[in-house]
Amino acid sequence: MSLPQMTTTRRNLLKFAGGGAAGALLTPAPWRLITDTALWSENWPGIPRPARGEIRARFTHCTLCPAGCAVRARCVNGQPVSLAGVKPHPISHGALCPWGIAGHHLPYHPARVRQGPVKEALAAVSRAISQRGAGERIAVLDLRPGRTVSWTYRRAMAAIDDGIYLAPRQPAYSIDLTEAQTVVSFGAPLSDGWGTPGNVFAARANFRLVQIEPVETRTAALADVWLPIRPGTETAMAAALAGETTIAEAARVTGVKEEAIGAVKEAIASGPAVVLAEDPASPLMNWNARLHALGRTVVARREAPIPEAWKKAAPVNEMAAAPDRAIRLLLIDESLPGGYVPWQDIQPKLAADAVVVVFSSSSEGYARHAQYVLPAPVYPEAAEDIGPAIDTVAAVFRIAAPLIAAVVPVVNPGGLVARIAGLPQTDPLRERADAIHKTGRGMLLSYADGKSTPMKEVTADDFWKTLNQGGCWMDSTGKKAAPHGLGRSVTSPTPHDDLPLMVVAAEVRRGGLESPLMSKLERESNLRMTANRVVISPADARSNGIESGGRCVLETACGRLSVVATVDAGVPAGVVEVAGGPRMADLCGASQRARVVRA
Amino acid sequence: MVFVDKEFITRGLRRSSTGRFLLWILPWVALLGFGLYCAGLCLVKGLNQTNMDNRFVFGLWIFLDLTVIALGAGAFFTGFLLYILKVEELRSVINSAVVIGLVCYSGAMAALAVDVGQPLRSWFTFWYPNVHSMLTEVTFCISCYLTVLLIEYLPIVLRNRKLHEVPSFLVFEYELHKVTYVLAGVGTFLSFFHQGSLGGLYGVLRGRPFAFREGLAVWPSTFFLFILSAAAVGPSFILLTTWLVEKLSRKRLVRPDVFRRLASISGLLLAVYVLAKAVDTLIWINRTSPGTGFQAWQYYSWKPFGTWILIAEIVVFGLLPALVMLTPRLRAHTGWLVTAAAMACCGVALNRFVMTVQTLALPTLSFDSFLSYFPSWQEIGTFLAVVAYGVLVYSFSFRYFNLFPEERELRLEAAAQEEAEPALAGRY
Amino acid sequence: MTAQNRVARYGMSIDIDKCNGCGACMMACAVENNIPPAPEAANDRRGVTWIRVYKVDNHLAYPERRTAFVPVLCQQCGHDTPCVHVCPQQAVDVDPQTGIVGQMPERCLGCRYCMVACPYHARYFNWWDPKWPAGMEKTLNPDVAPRMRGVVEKCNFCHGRWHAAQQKAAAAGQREIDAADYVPACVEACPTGALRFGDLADSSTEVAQDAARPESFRLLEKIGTEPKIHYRSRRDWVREIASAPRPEGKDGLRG
Amino acid sequence: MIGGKIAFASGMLLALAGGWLAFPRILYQTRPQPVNFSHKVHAEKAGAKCEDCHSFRDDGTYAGIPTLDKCSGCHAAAMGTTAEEKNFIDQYVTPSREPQWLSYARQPENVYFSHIAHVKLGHVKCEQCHGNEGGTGALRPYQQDPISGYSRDIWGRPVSRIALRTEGGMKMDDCVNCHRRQGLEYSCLGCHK
Repeated sequence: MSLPQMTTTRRNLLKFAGGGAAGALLTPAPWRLITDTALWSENWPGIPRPARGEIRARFTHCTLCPAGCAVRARCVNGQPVSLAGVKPHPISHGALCPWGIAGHHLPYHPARVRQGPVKEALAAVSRAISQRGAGERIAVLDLRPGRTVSWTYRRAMAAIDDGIYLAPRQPAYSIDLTEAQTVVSFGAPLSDGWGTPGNVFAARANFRLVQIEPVETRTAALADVWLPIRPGTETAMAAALAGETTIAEAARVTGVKEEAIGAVKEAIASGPAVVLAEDPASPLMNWNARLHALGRTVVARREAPIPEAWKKAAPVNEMAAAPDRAIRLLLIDESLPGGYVPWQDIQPKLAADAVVVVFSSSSEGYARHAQYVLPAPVYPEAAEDIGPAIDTVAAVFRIAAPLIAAVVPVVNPGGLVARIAGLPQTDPLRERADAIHKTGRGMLLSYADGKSTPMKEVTADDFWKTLNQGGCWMDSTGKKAAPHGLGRSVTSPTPHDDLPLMVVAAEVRRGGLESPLMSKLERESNLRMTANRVVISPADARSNGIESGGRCVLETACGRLSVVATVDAGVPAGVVEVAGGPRMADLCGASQRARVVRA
Repeated sequence: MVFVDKEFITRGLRRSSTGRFLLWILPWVALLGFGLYCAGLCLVKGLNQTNMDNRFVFGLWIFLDLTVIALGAGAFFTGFLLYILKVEELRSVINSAVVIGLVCYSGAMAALAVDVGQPLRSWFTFWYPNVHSMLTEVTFCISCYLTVLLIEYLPIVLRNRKLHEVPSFLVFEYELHKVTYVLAGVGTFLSFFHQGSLGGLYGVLRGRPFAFREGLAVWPSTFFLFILSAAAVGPSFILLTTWLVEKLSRKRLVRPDVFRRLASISGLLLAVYVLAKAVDTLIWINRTSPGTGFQAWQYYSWKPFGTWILIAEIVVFGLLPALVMLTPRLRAHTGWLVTAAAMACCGVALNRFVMTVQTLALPTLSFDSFLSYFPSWQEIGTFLAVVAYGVLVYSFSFRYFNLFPEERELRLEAAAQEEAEPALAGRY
Repeated sequence: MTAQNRVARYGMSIDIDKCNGCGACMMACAVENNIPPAPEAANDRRGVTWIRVYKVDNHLAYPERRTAFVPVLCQQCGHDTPCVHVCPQQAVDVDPQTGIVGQMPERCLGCRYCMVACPYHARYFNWWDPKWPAGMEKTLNPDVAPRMRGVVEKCNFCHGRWHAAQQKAAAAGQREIDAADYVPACVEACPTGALRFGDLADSSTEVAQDAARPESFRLLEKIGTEPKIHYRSRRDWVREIASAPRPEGKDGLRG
Repeated sequence: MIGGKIAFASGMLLALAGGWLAFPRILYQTRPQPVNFSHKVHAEKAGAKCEDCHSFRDDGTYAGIPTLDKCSGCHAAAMGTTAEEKNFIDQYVTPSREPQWLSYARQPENVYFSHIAHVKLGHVKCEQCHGNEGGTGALRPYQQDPISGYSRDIWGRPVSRIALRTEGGMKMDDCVNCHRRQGLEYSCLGCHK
């Protein structure tokens, strides 16, 4: 065909297209499509739509630590969407810690233990019980003693012969901060996780806080006086403050200026004072006797009454009390994080073919060592109660009523152990509530209306109802009694010359799951240390050729951990700051010495 | 029908064989391909592909945009000189200038489209404009000016040998010619504005005392400094590119006096700019910055941004090239010219770098830290895509369109000597 | 709700001497405002924390080193608010009734110019698509719309709570909200009582009185943006953080 | 050259026809409502007012489309003889299965709209925004824009939005127009969340 024709047809085609384009612009179509694509970007795939519905407040108690703060949950169609404290609460004063505030995320944590070999575990348990040899023991390790379920364990261990109930040492006393004018704290993290946050902050205005510890923790930063002592010289400082040695001597050993020590000594003498220690069982606590704090600031720990039938319970033992290589079956209740017992303290107690079962929601703690990990309910799924915190004077009874049903198939540790021991399947919480009600003592505080009524005017059923719908029983603070034991002598860690650094936990870290949102405090800001970080002084960094942000290895007598180092002139030479937690506990063990080397 | 490459090449111009041309563009096409992949990643997976962060929210791309737009200013300014001020010599580079302008501006727009987090919403700026925002001013002016450039580019395309055969195109091109002056005028107006607003972009940042400047009326001093600097380096960049093309194609494209003219214009404006910039800097050091509680010396105590950067910007890459281009004796040597032009371009690039990167690196809160940033490979890839795109568009334009009207007669003149020695075949 | 409403100037007062840096405010904020947990690749420069507690020190070495915790959120600038006039498409505005600086993620095109303009680094960009662990999206707050990738967001004094208060007032046939009904999540969550919230325009409120205290200060006051967050501390070195940075002896934030 | 003009015109006509006639039909997906519900019958026979079923909660939040228990309050057993009612009882009331109603007026997630503020403080009638929904004898099919995911009612029936009645659309413009008229327009956050 000839060129001109071809071009004309092609040109007409172009013209047609041009006309089409021009016409299209005169219709709503193109404009609407442009708008729609922009609208599509408002809810393109992956953006969730929050559920709508009726919004109601529900109440419970936080079980993430022994403080057991009262919680008001904002629920949409029953599902908690945010947590807050309960303002009128006499102990927690409406305060929650960052962990507590995001507690309702735990059931959905991606790292949660979602299933476990329940059948196999039960088989192994019964095998271990039936086939155990002479002198071999059945043991329960309860990381959160003082709960009602703890009594179930003790009863179970009493019912089984050779049963033994183990728990991390609990202080036999509680502290009444309102009575103190000066608080001398040897590393007790008063403003970062010690006792009940709300209670501490409420009392804080009325006492002078003297913080004595090697590094500037959150507590030291807010203390009236911070004595930055050389690590491991607490006893020397205490001796000087108690007048046993000269101030000059203490200054030499601890590295703190004489006048600073003198000033603190005067402050202590000037009025009622109390001494607190990071380890509640530290011998430093015994000094309180000489400060006349016993029965006043340091009082006997009180627990809520229990049914008569429960009195026949196994005694509370520490790990050390268990005979070596004797435990054939060890059931560990790690459902609520508590005082972690380092694994190297447990291992020697286990028999050769011991069976270790752990009830936990996290694979971080003992799950790393046990044969059987059974998924336990997490807050706020479990119906629990919380033992008295170290700073509550009167006995209290409060229930963490479940806010949601367990989102994964879980086993109830208490129920399981009771079944193993052949205890009657009852509801211990209800039994105890009734026992408390029978005494007729104390008051019942209901959170919904903030009213508190004397127990005498409450029926057993109303009591139980209120406890579950947000309420708390508080015993009348009768006459305060002096506690029995305080501290006990501890073997001071043997110094390793090859491990020059002292490990100091700058962060309070309990084991167990944390809300995924903790990334806000750990990775998205520099507020809290992540478990894989250490902080060392420029001097130590130089001597080991480590620069800030560099990868390195934390070595201890028990092992190694790959970490990222931060170099900070605020850290004293000879100290390595770490974030606490089970891993760190296992790594450091009793001797808190370590070495940081380049990876 | 088969595509006959030669049919499209302007009569009387020598261009390299199709094979050699393909060989030349191949690497650039490859680069473009890689760059487009990078850009695609950023669009599909989001800007987490870059190394920008909440403090370094602007990075390589904004620096690129500011720089290429400054360098592309040659287009409007040459047009302005030629059509409004009637500087006739420049007719021989105006086409090339238009292409460069087009390349720079369209490239910048493309980069911006990747740089924003929600490209699908870009049109909001036109639909819900915030008239107080310098960025609105920039967006409007740049997009308008880009259209102007496209219209200015059309006649160059239509004058192509093959397309010329279409009568209606002929008519259209003729019509376009009549409005050239209008376009030049509009283009100049728009360009002055957006070059200014680009400067204003940073000058208005009350919250960034390092960039904040007082000003005249609604515009901070940077508004005018950017216009000046852009106008100054525009001609330099034209000079530089023309020289480069001559070298690459081994052809003479313009008469030497065009170079000199460009240089003298560039030098003059650069000198004025340097003066203005110096005055502005003094006012800023002594009044503006202290007024916001920031002592100017602080900014330069954060390594590596010492005072050297200030000296480099104003003296080394500003005053020096200006003097070179203004001294007739030095101007006589192309070598000096090109070096000076190159330095001038670097100077402006450095200025844009300081305005973007240094501004963001410096902390404003006393407890915040000085930050550094290095672009990710995805960012660099996208950056290179823009460069490759520019080279390709220019290469095609140079091959098929008549970018240098004087080229033909220069060649005929050269032909005289070619009697003696055999002709050098052009690379293109 | 309507014109005859009293015009408020909501602001906050922060007692740095009380803040123990626990981070409860940051958590409460993230929970309240549907801010997703950070993906693995995120760090302190790419996270989203509408309120961020900085660890600030006196630049001295041990044992003279002293640390303070400074919560920084959108300072709700009251005078030529830097972010408002830079936004090219009116995604940022100041509510004349409350003085709250609002950011509209659905209008935002993600150019991040406002983040450059903000001297307090209180604005955050969504570098990633929002992602919650499976099931956790059940815990989202219906009063706040989740944002999408590629847009800027920031503190708006928990505006969802302001809406709720409005709604409650309307149910009671009132136009005025009850001050007790409107408290941002961070303030409600602060266990030490370091944060207080209220109407600065009303001199009887706690915040207004806090703002008037001699030890009270605002960040970068000299820039002249009239922020509505009033800090205070009895420690001299802490009050110095309000002024411009002093490079010498400056080491990076601990992390 | 005539050919050229014809080509141009025909292209234009085709595009116009497509854009104005075909486009609105193909743009939306249409889904039926689960139950053939008659507002009219309930208004006349049961004498029900809007707020009887579309009620407010104590905190002022709007309950929206009533849940099944509200319906079964009256329809535990058949009250009338219509097949629709019998069908409804068999399929939903008896097995107590919530009908999946499709809300015509559901605003985007980022919108904060307080019904009670408009009704109680603003004295706005339901019809003013929802039109005569309450008087219709049957539920019209629900139409959704598959791209934006929003109901057709938000944009309004005519795709061009030309000659739109006041209650014709529920786009931001429609809200703003009314608020502007009464000087009640303050900031984005006033109506966005």
